[in-house]
Amino acid sequence: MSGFRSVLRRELRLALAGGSDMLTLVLFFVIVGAIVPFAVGPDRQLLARIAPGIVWIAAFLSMLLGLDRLFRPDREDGTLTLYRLAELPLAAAIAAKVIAHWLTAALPLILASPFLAMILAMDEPTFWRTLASLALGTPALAAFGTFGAAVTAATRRGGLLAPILIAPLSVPVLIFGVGAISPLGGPDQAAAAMLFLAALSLMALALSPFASALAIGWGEE
Amino acid sequence: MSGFRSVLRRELRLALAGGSDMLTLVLFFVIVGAIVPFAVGPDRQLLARIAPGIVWIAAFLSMLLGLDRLFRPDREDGTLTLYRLAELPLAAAIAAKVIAHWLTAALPLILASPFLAMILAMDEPTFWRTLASLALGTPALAAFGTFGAAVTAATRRGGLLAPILIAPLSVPVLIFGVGAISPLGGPDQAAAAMLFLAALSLMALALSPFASALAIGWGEE
Amino acid sequence: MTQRQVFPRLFLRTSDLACGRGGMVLARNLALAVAPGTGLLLRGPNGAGKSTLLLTLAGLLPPLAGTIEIEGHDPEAGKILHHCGHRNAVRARLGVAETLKFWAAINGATGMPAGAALERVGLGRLARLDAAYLSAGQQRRLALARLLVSRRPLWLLDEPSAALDAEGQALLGSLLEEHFAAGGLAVIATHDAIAADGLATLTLGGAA
Amino acid sequence: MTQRQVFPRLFLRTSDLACGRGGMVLARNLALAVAPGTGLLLRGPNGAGKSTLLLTLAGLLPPLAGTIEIEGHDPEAGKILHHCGHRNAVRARLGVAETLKFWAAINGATGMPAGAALERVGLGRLARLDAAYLSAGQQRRLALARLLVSRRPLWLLDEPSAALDAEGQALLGSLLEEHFAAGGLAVIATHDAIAADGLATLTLGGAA
Amino acid sequence: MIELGQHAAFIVLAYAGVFLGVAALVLWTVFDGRRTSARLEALSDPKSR
Amino acid sequence: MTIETTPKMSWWNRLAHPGQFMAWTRPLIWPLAILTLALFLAGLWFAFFASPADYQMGDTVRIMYVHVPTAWLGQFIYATMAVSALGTLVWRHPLADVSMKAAAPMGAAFTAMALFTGSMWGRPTWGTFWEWDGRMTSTLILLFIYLGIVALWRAFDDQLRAARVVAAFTLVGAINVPIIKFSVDWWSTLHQPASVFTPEGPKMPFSILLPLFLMFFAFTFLFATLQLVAMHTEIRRRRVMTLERRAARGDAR
Ligand code: HEM
Ligand SMILES: Nc1ncnc2c1ncn2[C@@H]1O[C@H](COP(=O)(O)OP(=O)(O)OP(=O)(O)O)[C@@H](O)[C@H]1O
Ligand SMILES: Nc1ncnc2c1ncn2[C@@H]1O[C@H](COP(=O)(O)OP(=O)(O)OP(=O)(O)O)[C@@H](O)[C@H]1O
Ligand SMILES: [Mg+2]
Ligand SMILES: [Mg+2]
Repeated sequence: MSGFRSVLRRELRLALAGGSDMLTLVLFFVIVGAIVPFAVGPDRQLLARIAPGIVWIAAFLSMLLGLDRLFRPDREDGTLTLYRLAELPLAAAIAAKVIAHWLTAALPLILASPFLAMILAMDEPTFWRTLASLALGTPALAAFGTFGAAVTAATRRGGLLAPILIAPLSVPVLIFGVGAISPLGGPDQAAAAMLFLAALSLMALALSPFASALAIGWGEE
Repeated sequence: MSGFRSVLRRELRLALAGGSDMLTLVLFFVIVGAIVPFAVGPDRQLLARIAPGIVWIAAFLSMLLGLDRLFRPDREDGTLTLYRLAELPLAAAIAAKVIAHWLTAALPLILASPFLAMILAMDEPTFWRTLASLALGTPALAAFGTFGAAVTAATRRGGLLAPILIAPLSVPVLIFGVGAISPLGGPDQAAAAMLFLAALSLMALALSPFASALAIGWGEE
Repeated sequence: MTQRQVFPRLFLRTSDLACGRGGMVLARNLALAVAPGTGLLLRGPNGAGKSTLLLTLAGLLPPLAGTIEIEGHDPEAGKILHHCGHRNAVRARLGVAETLKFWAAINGATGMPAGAALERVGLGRLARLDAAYLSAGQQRRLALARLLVSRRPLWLLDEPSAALDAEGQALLGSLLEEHFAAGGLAVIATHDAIAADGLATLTLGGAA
Repeated sequence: MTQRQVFPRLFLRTSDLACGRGGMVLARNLALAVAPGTGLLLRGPNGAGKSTLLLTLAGLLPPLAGTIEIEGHDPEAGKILHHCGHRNAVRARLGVAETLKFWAAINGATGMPAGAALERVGLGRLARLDAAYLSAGQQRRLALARLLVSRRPLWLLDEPSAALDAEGQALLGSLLEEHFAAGGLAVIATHDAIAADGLATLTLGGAA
Repeated sequence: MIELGQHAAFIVLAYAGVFLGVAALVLWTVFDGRRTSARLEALSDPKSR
Repeated sequence: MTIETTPKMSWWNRLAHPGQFMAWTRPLIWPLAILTLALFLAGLWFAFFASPADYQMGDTVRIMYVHVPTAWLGQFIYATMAVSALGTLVWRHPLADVSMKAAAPMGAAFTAMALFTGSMWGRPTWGTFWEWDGRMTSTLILLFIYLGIVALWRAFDDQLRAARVVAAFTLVGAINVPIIKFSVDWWSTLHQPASVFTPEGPKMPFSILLPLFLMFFAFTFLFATLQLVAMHTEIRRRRVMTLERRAARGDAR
């Protein structure tokens, strides 16, 4: 499937050539994390307690930021029309976009999370679990987000629309993402949450390209 | 200055004509706030403590997400070129844009903040201070944001510049905004923060149109 | 020039076709018939519905009534048409050759290699430039090169000659003639004269 | 037609002008001279630098060398030129008349009223339509109407006839002739023939 | 009117809120229906254009 | 196609034609409205004058008569929309998207009323207007989903194109709503073991159940009436939009 790889390469090229998008996301991720200590005060224990939640919120919001770039430029310059007439099925092109979105909007955050963990006084075991839950949960966010962007691609003004459609639907990801880290419900609860997260991600990844392709086909022009 | 009024009217028309845009913005703000408890847990005391931070981050994020539509559409369809050749000075047009941006992206948030305050278990004095700090601080965010958007619009590739420029400028707004609410450093600290916020807003509002006009003028084509 | 008749013999036929935008009918009772190796020029005043008809033929807009048939087409063989609209699908930050290779990859690289296609449309020397830096006519040429890198029998072109210089117009004509010689079909909406043989003309009616 | 010579007598003169993009010189040693009531057609192959020259004359790009002078121009009197580029500055969600009135407001409503200008370019009946629904040629007509609502002596037009139908081309010609009759100037980059008197031609050289 | 006990204010508020909500919904539905019908009438009447 | 030329028209086909649908359902509106009004009057009378205060909750139990019906409608209307969405996508029923569009703002309104009455109930019972309890929280999320759908409808210019896209989103939402409910319940039990709602349905005395049922049906019929009227309005609005576009183009054909 060289078409699939080409779409992936193109998306990555565009994200990296621009540069700023990725940097903005990471910067935003860190800012959200860093502003919380100002709000709660320097109580290390409290910070450590809410740290997993903060990291997840930061990741969640940062990923929403990048949604508009997913389809809108392609739609405006006519590339989306090309995709619809391409040999490569639209769903495959969108699958490549989901992957690229994850690579450019989630992976950098995961890489930046040690820094946040440090600011938020997270202990080491928690940090590793945070990393694992981010790695398992962000694909679901990317998949949901892609669907949201696809649904709003045909509207003339996107911007905030995709985030508000997607955020309520992604609440389970957030809940289980944090649940998989925090030791509140005991280790088996955490393990269950982790499993559930993985299941959600797999399901979302599998369905999102098709659902998005349908939405784009129905909405366009 | 009928040109100034026309730009203002056009911007408001475009923001409102979509209809959903304002609703979307307010929803986004509320959703961001409402999602935090899922991450940090529904502990009312904890929520009340971080509520100012949450409200400010939600406002910051909402305003950030709206930035892209400030100049990019105008640039892409050629309207920006028209502005540069117009009888109306570019800085005046941009001043109208700053005002419109504040009216459509900040005012609705301030109006929606009571709801957020309720679900985040904010007490009443804190709520009033939040309102005041939002009212004083968001103009600065709008002004800085406009400048950032102008720089991004002007440099087609060096988009890297924009977030790096705005982040250091807007983080102080965020920090003082939160500082003006949460009584960490005592009431006189809060008053000082409030004053600083007001000063920042005034300065930013006064300078931003000119700086943005220069940035756009320098950006070629 | 390649050997004659590389494409299967296709006929494009519509019967009783009506097309329009947003529930509004712009053209009705259209009975087009395009034979292999020929083209159809769509003419008509601004707003007559030429672009709309092309989108409908491409399957991007649903027809309001009637049918579009492509006889002799084997659905297994993949997509058969190129649509080349007002917008060139050219993105800043990607190089000229890179852009073309991307299109070749998603449409199937069944035609010329990208380098040769760029030479053919006269962009050989600009292969490595950022595609957004191209002038209006050069971007149009790049869009034409897309038709060459993936071989498809039916071309739907919307004002292909816009912004092209005299040499570009000649280029367009010769591209079309080669395409016809290979048994291809084309439907072209334009206000200019197109210098190619085998073109019939259909004029869409009147709303100014 | 209005009385002759409404504009002050202006001369557009460049001496030794060089223009280009991104450090690359596209044209050098240009000595244009456009007298009141006349126009200059810029011709040349794609990528020759016609659009670049127009942007330079408009002051939107810095000249690489040489000077642009407009003799007889009183700087107090406001902007003297209209630039009409490839893009039409037409935005979705704003009505046709509304768009035109906006331009009149920011450029100064010194010309025709908006309604009359729309009639003139043949969009009178579409005044209340969402401007993004206009077809390519109709959008171009709307952009031409912008030249009419604010009276400025120098018009810089970049492929004004793109997407215009035959009637639209005639309209463009007559708009230009009226403009010249009133003492206006124009510099026009185009690949088409323009049906107006008083046009000289400058061909820009080579890069394909 | 019956005694509503110590929390009368909340009960009254709840019912008032629901009443306002329902009233707004009903009024809007009726108004929107009337407005649309009128517009349709005006548009399909050939003389009024 | 006129009615005479159509050989046999089932009720389904009749409903499939907007004009037929309007003609067939218009006579239903007034009876429905009157029934609704009667139910409301009876329900309110029982709610305030003919039912006792609860032995536990005191008079605040009377809030239940508006709270439970609105909360029920909040969920029921989503189900209506999901079925309509299937109608749009699977059966291509021309009225399904009209129904879908008409229902969305009403769903949002009733959900908002449920939240409001719930918090009016919460203040005397728990001392706060808002508690992050599982059921309340998932109702809040439902409200967000409704408002998102309303915003999505409004973001499209072309309602016919919008219909299928919104239908796709509504269905994805419908798949998601149970997951959300489950996860929010999991989350709230994680933090606060005891649920605030004790299932007291069966234990309720008849004197409370009667007004509850009356109000329940009153609200449901209110929705049915409003939905019907709103669907008629929406059908007319589409004609208006077509005519307006045509007029804006100067009536060319
Ligand atoms: C904003 C706050 C609240 C929301 C969103 C909410 C939501 C709901 C929902 C969705 C139902 C289920 C309706 C159904 O299944 O048909 C319900 C039922 C009920 N709610 Fe609330 N509620 C809220 C506050 C309260 C409060 C404060 C109380 C009283 C202490 C309360 C008491 C009840 C009762 C008694 C029922 C019926 C239970 C049953 O039939 O099993 N609710 N509420
Ligand atoms: N999205 C839309 N919704 C409703 N009407 C539209 C839409 N897009 C275009 N139209 C209308 O359709 C008509 C035909 O447009 P089309 O682009 O097909 O014309 P055209 O023949 O290609 O004209 P041109 O020669 O100017 O390109 C125009 O009058 C326009 O107002
Ligand atoms: N931003 C830029 N940076 C560098 N080079 C550019 C830039 N924009 C355009 N160019 C180059 O400038 C040259 C001239 O472009 P220009 O648009 O002026 O041509 P033109 O004569 O208008 O052609 P056409 O007839 O196709 O419109 C092109 O070869 C293009 O590659
Ligand atoms: Mg067209
Ligand atoms: Mg050019």
